[in-house]
Amino acid sequence: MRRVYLDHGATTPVHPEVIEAMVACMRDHFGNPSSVHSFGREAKKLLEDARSNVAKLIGARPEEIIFTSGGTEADNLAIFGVARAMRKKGNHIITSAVEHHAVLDACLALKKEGFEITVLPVDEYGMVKIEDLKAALRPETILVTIMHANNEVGTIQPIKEITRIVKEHGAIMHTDAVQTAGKIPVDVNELGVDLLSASSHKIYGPKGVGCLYIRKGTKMFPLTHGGGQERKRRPGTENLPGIVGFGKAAEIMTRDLPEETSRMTKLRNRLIEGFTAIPEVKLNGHPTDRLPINVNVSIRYIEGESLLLMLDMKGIAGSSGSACTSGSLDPSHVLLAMGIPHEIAHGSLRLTLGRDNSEADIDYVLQVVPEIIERLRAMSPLYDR
Amino acid sequence: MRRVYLDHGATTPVHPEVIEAMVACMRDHFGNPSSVHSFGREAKKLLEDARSNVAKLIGARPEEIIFTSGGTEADNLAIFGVARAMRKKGNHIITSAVEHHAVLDACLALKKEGFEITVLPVDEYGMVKIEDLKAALRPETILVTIMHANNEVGTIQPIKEITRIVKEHGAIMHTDAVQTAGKIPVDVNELGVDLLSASSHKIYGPKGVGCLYIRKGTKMFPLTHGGGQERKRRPGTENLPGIVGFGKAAEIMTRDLPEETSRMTKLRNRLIEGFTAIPEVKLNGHPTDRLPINVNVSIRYIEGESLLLMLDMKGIAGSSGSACTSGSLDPSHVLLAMGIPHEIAHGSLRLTLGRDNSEADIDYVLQVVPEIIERLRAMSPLYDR
Amino acid sequence: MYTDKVMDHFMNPRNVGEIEKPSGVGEVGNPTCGDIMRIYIDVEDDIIKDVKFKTFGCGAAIATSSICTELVIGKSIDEALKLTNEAVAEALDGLPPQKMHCSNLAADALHKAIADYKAKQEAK
Amino acid sequence: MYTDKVMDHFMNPRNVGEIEKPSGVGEVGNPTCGDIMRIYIDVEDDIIKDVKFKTFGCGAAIATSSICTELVIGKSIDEALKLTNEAVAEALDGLPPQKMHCSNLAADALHKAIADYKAKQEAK
Ligand SMILES: Cc1ncc(COP(=O)(O)O)c(C=O)c1O
Ligand SMILES: Cc1ncc(COP(=O)(O)O)c(C=O)c1O
Ligand code: FES
Ligand code: FES
Repeated sequence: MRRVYLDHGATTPVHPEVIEAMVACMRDHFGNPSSVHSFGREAKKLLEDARSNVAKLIGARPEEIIFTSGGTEADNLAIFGVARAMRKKGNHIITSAVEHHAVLDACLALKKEGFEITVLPVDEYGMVKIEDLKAALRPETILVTIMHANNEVGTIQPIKEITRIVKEHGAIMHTDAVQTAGKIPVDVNELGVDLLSASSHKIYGPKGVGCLYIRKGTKMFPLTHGGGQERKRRPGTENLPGIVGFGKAAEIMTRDLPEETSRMTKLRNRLIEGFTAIPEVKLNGHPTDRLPINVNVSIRYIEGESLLLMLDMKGIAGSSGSACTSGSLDPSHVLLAMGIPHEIAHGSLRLTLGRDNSEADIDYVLQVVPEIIERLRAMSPLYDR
Repeated sequence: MRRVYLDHGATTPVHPEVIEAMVACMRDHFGNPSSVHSFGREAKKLLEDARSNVAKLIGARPEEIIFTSGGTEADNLAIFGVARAMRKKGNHIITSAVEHHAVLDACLALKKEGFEITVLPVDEYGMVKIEDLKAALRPETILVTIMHANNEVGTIQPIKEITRIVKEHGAIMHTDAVQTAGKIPVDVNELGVDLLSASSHKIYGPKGVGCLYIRKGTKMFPLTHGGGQERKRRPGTENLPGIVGFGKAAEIMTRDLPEETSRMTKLRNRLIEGFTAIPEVKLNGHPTDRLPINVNVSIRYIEGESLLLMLDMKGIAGSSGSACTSGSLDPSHVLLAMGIPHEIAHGSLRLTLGRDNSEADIDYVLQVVPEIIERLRAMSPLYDR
Repeated sequence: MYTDKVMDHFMNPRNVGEIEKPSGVGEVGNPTCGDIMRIYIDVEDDIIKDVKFKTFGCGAAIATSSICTELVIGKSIDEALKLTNEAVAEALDGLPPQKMHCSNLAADALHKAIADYKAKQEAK
Repeated sequence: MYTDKVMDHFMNPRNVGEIEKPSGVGEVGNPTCGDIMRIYIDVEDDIIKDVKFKTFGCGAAIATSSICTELVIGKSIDEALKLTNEAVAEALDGLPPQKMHCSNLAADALHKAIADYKAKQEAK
């Protein structure tokens, strides 16, 4: 059976060159980067080469990159780190209603520690409104954390403009760029942010590694304590094979970005056109300010999981809401925040493109999907007519 | 040049079967374990198989294993997790003076949050005394965290007895088994502990992955927040290749443990005999209750780093104190806690054996080392005679 | 995630549809997730002659709907009333823990349809 | 970690040893790490004719000791007094940041030896 993976927003296949680099690292340079001897020094060199490559991907300097165990830890490190270091200055944090749970839940946990959290609403496209941000800023605001692009609906936020306002106000700006770094141009200086999270497994690197960009001079506490690794901001023996893989992935993404972006955009637009031609199917997210890999549609009268299962039987892998929350029963908090009613949010489908997708994959999907939708609608008590 | 790696206490080479398993995972089963589709389900299966293998290594049930990014995170999760969850019950924590920095520094950080920390002293062999523990326990003691075996001097603590006392007292018992799980028999039920940390890269698995065993019913808070992975105790997309590698390593260690233990013990004893035959060289740590892989000696009149560098020029990789602290200038806190004077602690050498070491390696070391010691002593102003 | 039996009933659901002039109809929404099931029964001499369903819900919801119809066709309404959620889940060789709540949908809707039938009988 | 020049001076240190009847001796302990260096000088007409050292310390300590002796042999004591830690580190093509403190050892011990020589001269 043909297998078409369209869930690159959840995770990506590991690039063969990445696997190769990781194997070489594990086979030939297994030392502990903290060790004095030659095994250690070789490992250290690999670590620093990877750091340079990741820094380059986002226009940062290597010494501003702290490796973490993924996007989730990077988000938590940024938010808890700043909150605990800046507590004396203020206790107010601003975020948005469409953030990933790694950001939202970290903010909620801080609420229990006495911080005040403002969750900015979004418009029907999932976009934060600048006026809302301006109105929310207070003298005691220490941190604003708003994602670069949304993982579910692909909407890209105006981070540059947001950051300008936040910095003028004197607060620290963090952005979760897990869905953008490596997929669209990301430059920390162009954006102006103080902190930026990225993750390896969304860009053909291995799972379990990510990074936090920390602009020089940004005060923050570590989340964990121990050895002095990562400038004491993130202790523990470094995940060297993972970091080497991330570095290689970053190198490949930096190289291929322009070409892949335009290829993805074309495939994406074909999918969007195909889906929205089906009656009562609506695109979610911004029509133009959206990730080149992201398609998200609401298909009325149909429930998401059963749709995914039917697609899966045809070899097509998609998602409904984000993968991390697929264990949960609530419809996507992102779609609800955009004002989409409960049962329509329940019937959303996210297809996210990647390097391995071809025009033929799109043909196949557009051929298979209408039948499936018809079958499920025929079973639906909401589709009485 | 012959290269002899004798720093397995810092990290180990990755076993070829482990690399193979990781490559297969990355190449063929790259899905996100949380995803509904077949790619996700395949990944989920690998994740759970690995969990079973790791559970088996320490006699636990799979659902009691939480994967982390390493031993450091496991230690921090255990200590912060229990402290924050049990704060209402009490604010007293007991640890020992010879713990790894991941434990010691986590405890120190809690001190700043208002917890009281008792640091138990150790005897000349690095052993905690039961009377000291008994005297330190208070009604408000919520957690005792004492390592299973020390990473620097290899001394194995009487965890079973310690745990019995701690449990009778009604406190939670954590042990850092990073240096024992996979190297000597470890069984969570035999030991009786509530929490136990282990790390993959010390047992021929990849760096950047570890686990915390959490006995069913143990109350604790997570360190980070986000998706619902690892029973909400450790969110973030799972480090699948790392976890699969850890699982494979655990499987191999479970299989080879008895044989390797006796082989290591023989090599270790030869090294100890050879070193202690050199004048003014003394074994550190317990003579019998010690890790089969660990040799730690103090070589008077010599400083550790220059010894390591000379060994390195001869292809021999060892360490002086733990690798994580090699960036620091202080002599090992472990040796100091054992009552060894500053300048003797400064001249300590740790050689830690592994699967790749042979009798011939030991021959080579014992041939090369005396010359090096002589050379350095000839340079030393302390060696006037 | 799902057993083969669940997947079979999901991919080839039995008795999907409506009954033109049903003896009773029951519709429930699942309080946990908001999913919806409607069931139609055709009863003759207190024996369930035919059952049809329509479900808006997850894979487990569709599979439990399907097996539920199979389990009660030919049964008396008293027997059908004894059908429990557990029995439905068991007939599918089990459901994942987080999906146990889905099995409520079918039995509840069936019981509601029977109640509807009884109410109509009494009204006669 | 270390430059080739550091490693060369570490592996083949110049002027290790003692001088039988030195014109001056200086010994310092490094306040940062506790390492120790002792330097012997042989001075004739205020010119440093010979220098020997003994060091208990890290690779950087041994290498800086070694290069320091090379830098001052043949120099006048006034010139030798101008030798700075930075100059020593530079002569080794640099030291890693966390090892800069090690370079203090050599210059400090040398200055102490010169002071010892001067004190002895005055005592005569
Ligand atoms: C926007 C966003 N932030 C954070 C994360 C978490 O990253 P990771 O899976 O590396 O923990 C994800 C993906 O799961 C994401 O899409
Ligand atoms: C006793 C002990 N605990 C904790 C750790 C930390 O584990 P990891 O390197 O996986 O973070 C180590 C090793 O560095 C160790 O030896
Ligand atoms: S999740 Fe709603 S019925 Fe299964
Ligand atoms: S660390 Fe002591 S002199 Fe270098």
